[in-house]
Amino acid sequence: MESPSSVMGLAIVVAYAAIAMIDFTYPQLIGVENAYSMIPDYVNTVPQPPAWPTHPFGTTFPGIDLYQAIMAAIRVDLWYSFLIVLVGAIIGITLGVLAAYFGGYIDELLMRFADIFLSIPYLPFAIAVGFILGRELSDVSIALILVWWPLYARYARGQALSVKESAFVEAAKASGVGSWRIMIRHVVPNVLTPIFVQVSLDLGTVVQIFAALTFIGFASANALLPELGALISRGFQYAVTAPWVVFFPGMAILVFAIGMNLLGDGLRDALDPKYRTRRR
Amino acid sequence: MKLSQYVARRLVILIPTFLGLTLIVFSVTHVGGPQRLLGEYINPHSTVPADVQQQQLSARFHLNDPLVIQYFYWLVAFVQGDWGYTQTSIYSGRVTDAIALFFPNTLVLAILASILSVLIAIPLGVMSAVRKDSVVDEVTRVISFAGYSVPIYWLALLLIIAFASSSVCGCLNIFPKTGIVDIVLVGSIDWYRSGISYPTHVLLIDSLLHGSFDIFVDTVMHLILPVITLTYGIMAGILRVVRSSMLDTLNEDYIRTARAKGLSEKEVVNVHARRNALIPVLTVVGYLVAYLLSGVVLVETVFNYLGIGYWTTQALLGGDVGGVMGATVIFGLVYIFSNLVVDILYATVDPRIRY
Amino acid sequence: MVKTMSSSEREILLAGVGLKKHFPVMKGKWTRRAKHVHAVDGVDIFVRKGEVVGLVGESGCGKTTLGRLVLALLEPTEGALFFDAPENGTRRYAEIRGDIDRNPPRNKGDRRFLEAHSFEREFSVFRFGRKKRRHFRRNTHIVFQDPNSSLDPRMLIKEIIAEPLKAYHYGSRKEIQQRVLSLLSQCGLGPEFMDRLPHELSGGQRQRVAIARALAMSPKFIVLDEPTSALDVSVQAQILNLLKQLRCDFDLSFLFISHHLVVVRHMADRIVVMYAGQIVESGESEQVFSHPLHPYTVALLSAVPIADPNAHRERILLPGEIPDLINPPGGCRFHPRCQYAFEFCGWSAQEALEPFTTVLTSGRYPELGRLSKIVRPSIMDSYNFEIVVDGKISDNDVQAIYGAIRKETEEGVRSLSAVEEIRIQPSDEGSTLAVKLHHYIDPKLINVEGHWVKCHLYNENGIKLTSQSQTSLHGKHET
Amino acid sequence: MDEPLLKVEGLRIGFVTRTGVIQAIDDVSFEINSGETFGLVGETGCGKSQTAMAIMRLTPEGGVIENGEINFNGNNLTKNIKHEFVLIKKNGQVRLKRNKSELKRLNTEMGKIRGKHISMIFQEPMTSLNPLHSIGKQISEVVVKHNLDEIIDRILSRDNSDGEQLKEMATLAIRQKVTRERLLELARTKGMEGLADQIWFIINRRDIGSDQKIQAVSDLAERRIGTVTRKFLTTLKKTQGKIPIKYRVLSKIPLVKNRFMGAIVEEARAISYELLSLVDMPNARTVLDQYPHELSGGMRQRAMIAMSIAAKPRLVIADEPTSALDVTVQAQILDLLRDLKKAFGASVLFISHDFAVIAEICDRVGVMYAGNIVEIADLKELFANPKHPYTQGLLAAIPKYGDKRETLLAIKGTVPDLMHPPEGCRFNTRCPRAFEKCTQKPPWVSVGKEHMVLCWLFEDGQDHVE
Repeated sequence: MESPSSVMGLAIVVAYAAIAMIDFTYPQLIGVENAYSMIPDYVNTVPQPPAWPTHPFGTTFPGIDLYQAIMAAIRVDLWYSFLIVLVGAIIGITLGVLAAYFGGYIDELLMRFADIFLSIPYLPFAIAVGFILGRELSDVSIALILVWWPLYARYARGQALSVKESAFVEAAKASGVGSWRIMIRHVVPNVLTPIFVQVSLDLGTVVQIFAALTFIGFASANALLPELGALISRGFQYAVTAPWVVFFPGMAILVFAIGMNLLGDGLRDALDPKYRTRRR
Repeated sequence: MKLSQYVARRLVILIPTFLGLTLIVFSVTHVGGPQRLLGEYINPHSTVPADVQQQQLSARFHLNDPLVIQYFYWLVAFVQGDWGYTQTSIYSGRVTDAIALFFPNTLVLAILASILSVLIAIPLGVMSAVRKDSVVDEVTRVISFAGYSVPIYWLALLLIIAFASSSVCGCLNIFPKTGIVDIVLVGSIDWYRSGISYPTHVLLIDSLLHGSFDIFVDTVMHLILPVITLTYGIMAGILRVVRSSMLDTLNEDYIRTARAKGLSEKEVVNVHARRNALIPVLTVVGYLVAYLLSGVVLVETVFNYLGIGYWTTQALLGGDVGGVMGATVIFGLVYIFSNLVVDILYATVDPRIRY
Repeated sequence: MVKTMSSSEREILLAGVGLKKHFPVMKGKWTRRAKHVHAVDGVDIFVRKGEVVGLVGESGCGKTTLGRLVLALLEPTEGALFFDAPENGTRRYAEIRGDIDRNPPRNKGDRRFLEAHSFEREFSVFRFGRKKRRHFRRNTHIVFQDPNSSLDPRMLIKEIIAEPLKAYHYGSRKEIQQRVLSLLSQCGLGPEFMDRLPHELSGGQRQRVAIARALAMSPKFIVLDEPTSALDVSVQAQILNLLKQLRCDFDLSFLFISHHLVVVRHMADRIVVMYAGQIVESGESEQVFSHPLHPYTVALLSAVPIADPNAHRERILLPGEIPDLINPPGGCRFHPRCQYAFEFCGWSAQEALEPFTTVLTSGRYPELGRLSKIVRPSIMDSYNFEIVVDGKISDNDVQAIYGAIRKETEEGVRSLSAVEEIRIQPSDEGSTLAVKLHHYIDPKLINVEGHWVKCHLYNENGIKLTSQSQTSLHGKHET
Repeated sequence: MDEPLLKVEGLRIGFVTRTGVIQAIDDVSFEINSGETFGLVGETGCGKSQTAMAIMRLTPEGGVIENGEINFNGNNLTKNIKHEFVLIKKNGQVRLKRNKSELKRLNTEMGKIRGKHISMIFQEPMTSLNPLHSIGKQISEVVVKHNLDEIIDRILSRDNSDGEQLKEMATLAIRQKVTRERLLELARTKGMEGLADQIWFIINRRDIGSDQKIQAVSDLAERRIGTVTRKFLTTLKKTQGKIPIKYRVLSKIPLVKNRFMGAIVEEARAISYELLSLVDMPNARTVLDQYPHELSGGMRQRAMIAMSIAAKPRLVIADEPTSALDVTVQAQILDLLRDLKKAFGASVLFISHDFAVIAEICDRVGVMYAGNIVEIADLKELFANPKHPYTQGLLAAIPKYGDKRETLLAIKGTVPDLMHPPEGCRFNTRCPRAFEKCTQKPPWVSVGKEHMVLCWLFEDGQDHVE
């Protein structure tokens, strides 16, 4: 955890979190006038190049200040991604641990059920689900939760099973601890740690995919909602004539993803015994 | 037990998964209710009023029966290859025809990308693991890191800006922006009808078969940017896995043994480490395929590349049932079977697995 | 001192009767084919109050599984477990079981069955309900081999030790605190360890913590599963001393599982030797060590290295290794490696065919030279196999074969001792040697010279049989 | 015993971690004479395995030989360790930087020694064998690597041997039970010394009768090779295994390759088979094509041993070879090692934590504690009167076979943390007889014939009394 790269990752993530928080409380602090909807300037709808201090990142169609839009969008993306991973993880862990706990048919059933969700690559799957539900951001989130929980379920189940076999669980059993209590006191805590790492690794990915979905046309329902992917698709036609309209929003995603990945790697190295140096 | 039996058993195990897939697809088509489903069948110019038409059609398609029955009818039709119609900005007609048109293109893109990425990623990953913390390693890690952090569609856009337009520099405006081939070239050619080339449906091959190299070259030019984008994305993933797996392998006891035998580092890596390191890589290929196919959707969308991915996004926007359904099915099948292949491969290369 | 007190008159605390545990094995990733590892296969074991029973055997002989069974941490495939049950009742039950084995009843309604079942239903731990089980658990505990994995890495030492106390609602937080402190000090650890995590402790200290946890509810019976195997010699001594101390402080009963015979001898009053899932010998530790009876025990003891360069004793090197327990050898499971094994020890056609053919082909016996062209050997059933040899065979050839076989047997190819008779059958491509083997008999645990042995070399009267008397006694003759 | 085969002097090994350097080995010196078995005994983390790896020059990542000299059979294995690495210290953190070119040179040099002159047997036969390679492949690998010339000799001299000669040689050999040497010169007179080993192996087989043996020997002459192969091999023999330019390409092309390499691979396989039967591997023929996971622990260890003797090394390092095995199997393996040692006359460095095993097999013993050798003595001497308090403590701590003691004498405390070892004698924290002087670095004292001890108690040669 003390490696410079992971520290940098932490810094990036903290910065983004800070932006999101500020944007949530006092958007004016970072010069965002309206945090909930982008303000078009219909006087000059053509994208303008970056100009300090008025439009540090330039503007995009229809005359929206990119800087403000991105700042606001960061809050939206972070919030939804976090929601997706969290809910997905909770569902996954619960079902995975239950499967491991009961074993037998319930286990089979749950895992087969999870397999169904894993039978289609995540993006097409999300599209399909979105097609059913609708194209609001909330629908996108649900779609992605559906994509994500089976992964956590599998992972959690695997971890739980290995912990269940470990000697200290057997010792607890011999100590007269009830099997349910064993699950709560021993198995779950020992499962959570690796899952936590996984979550932090996924958060970066989820932000990407979330934006990707909005890019291919989800959430076009309310056009002026600040969202990074939507911003890029908004600038799509202007990409060649006015590169900045796609460049800056993409940058925002890229940097966050990098930060999250760095942090995740750091965490894994710190928590994974395999990476600890062993001598005999 | 013989391999054939193993394969058979795996196929049997696929059945529930496949049924699950059909369930999802079924819900895609039927949750929207009859209006959405029958949109393409209703003829606005007919004398019969629309709602009446819908009544008749609903009856014809058993849409008034309980869902279970509907599912059954649908499944039968589905298995018989009657997949309904699609109506999107890029294609309207039978879903099956659309697939015949789009799938080959997607396949070309995906296969090229995966081959390329494997060819690059494996040697690079092995090398960076062997020369841990060297400059090579550092560079490789940065590359792979950027690779799985970058939004792939954004990368595609940047490439277009850089190499398919003069916005950076006129001299770099080398490649065509979008599409699979310049329509002007294929406009009046007998073996290229309504977007489908014959006999193989793969323009890349057909153009060579008919010896028209200009078309071939043009197709290649159209392929380069999408392939690069996709390759980079997947390559990064493989690179990362290969490297870490190779590092683990190099810490194994049998590597120590190999060194104690007096083998040179080269022999140790080539004979003892590499194969062992690549086997665990196979286990994550599933995720990589998922990534690949998802990437295909985005890349195709950005490059307006006439493939399943582009089709499905268009269908999504246009609220077209057939397109989404067809694409979902295809992606699902490809994904399932690629995983099957990986499992079988895994069982054959590793003597420890008694299948 | 506990060891000096003859433990035989103390009453039985725990008794397992006819314990069996067969683990299903998945052959491969996807198959659910029913194959079983016969980890423990029909074991009777008992532990008296305040007694240390040493359970020895090589890895994979099922001693660990047995350890789990007697704590009901595993559900057995078969068998009953009695804890603090009326002693004569238990004895009676064991008798009935043995009787049933010897001559199985025709119908389910057999009187012995009913009696046995009623007793089981009342006293067998495996039949207990939740409440009675709790009581049983409360009085038993276990200490594992590897102290690193047997303590939850993310729990404080005090939490670990307090766990059983909490589970049985020992008392208020304060009382529990007190108890933990006293336990720590009993196990030679200071109060400063209370708030540490396992990985901050050395192996020895961790094992002390594990022991403290085992003692928490002051149980009567503790299973020690290789408690010192993961530790260094100097630390091992500390732990062994501690265990001895505790044992006579609290008059505990131990089941001391170990592959390290010298340690077991140091600790145990009584020894139980397991091989391939069965008990081959058991008895007072001194007796078993000073004159072992079962060939396996003899070999095992002779194989133990002695930390004394001047000690010289002839060593019996066992051929081969422990059989796989998925399909264990018939009869006495030790017979394939036993140097005394004879015709009734459990030889099957599969085992005898190969050496038999080598006798013909090896060319050690010129007189058999013309039989060395074997067309095709084939196994009929587990007692018969045939070998087709081209050319005509006469009776003197057969006699010659008998001779060769006898010679080979004496030279140590014991499987050939099982050959009962060889018949000649003319057949189209040459002539067939039809070889018939003796039917084998499963050995029973019998009392010999004050300890129990499971081996055909000894008969019910505890007389060691010589090779001749073996055959004569069973009223059979090699031709 | 004029010149010792292996001579380790003042060996110091440090393990570089972020926070500092761990003194895993500190000033270790010992000798191994040719033909003797030297035992290193000590508890976990005392550095016995590290010493072994240092001799192989295979110290694991992060470990460096800071000081000392290792001499093997006249050549110095630690020529310029000073240049192999540098320690970069900055703001409290230590980083290790190795000298790449130096490392390359070292590995090329050691490559000629590892496996050929010094070979190794490891503790975990399961993890120490490559799971994806058949046993045969893993053994023949060594043979081809180190004994290529022997292989070629065998093929060629078999090629121009003649059945009749072989036959009479075999009959002679069998009738008068000749020794290996005798057979060798017999073969030399007939000009087929290359075959001596193979014949020797055949006439020593247990599974077949003498006539078959003779038959088998004379059959050797039947196995001929093509002219192309012969030419290739003869040139290869001239160039000592370096593939000449004109063949370099050909010997890479798959199918064509076999014309050249096929014979060698075949022979290596045959030799591997002989080795396996030499270590009493049950049905060796099939084992050749089996994978490690298909064998039992004992068989794996036998395969390991076969591999280690493949190149007839001068020194075999056995690192806890029996610790993972059961008692009965352990007995088999120890027995095997004893026999092989007799047969090959190699020296053995036997590492174990178990005094009993050491007592079974060693001639001389060094006792290690926390990175030091604290006592070296002849086996009997050591057990008869151990001098160092630690040795005494250990011996007292083992439950003896059939001793009636109720409580064992345990050594109090635990092994010190080597990041900051205690001042002076590293045992002084646990030593029952420690006194003020023990905080200074103890001297090596000779307390009898070939009996050295690292302790202040014996400063003037005999036990000094407080």
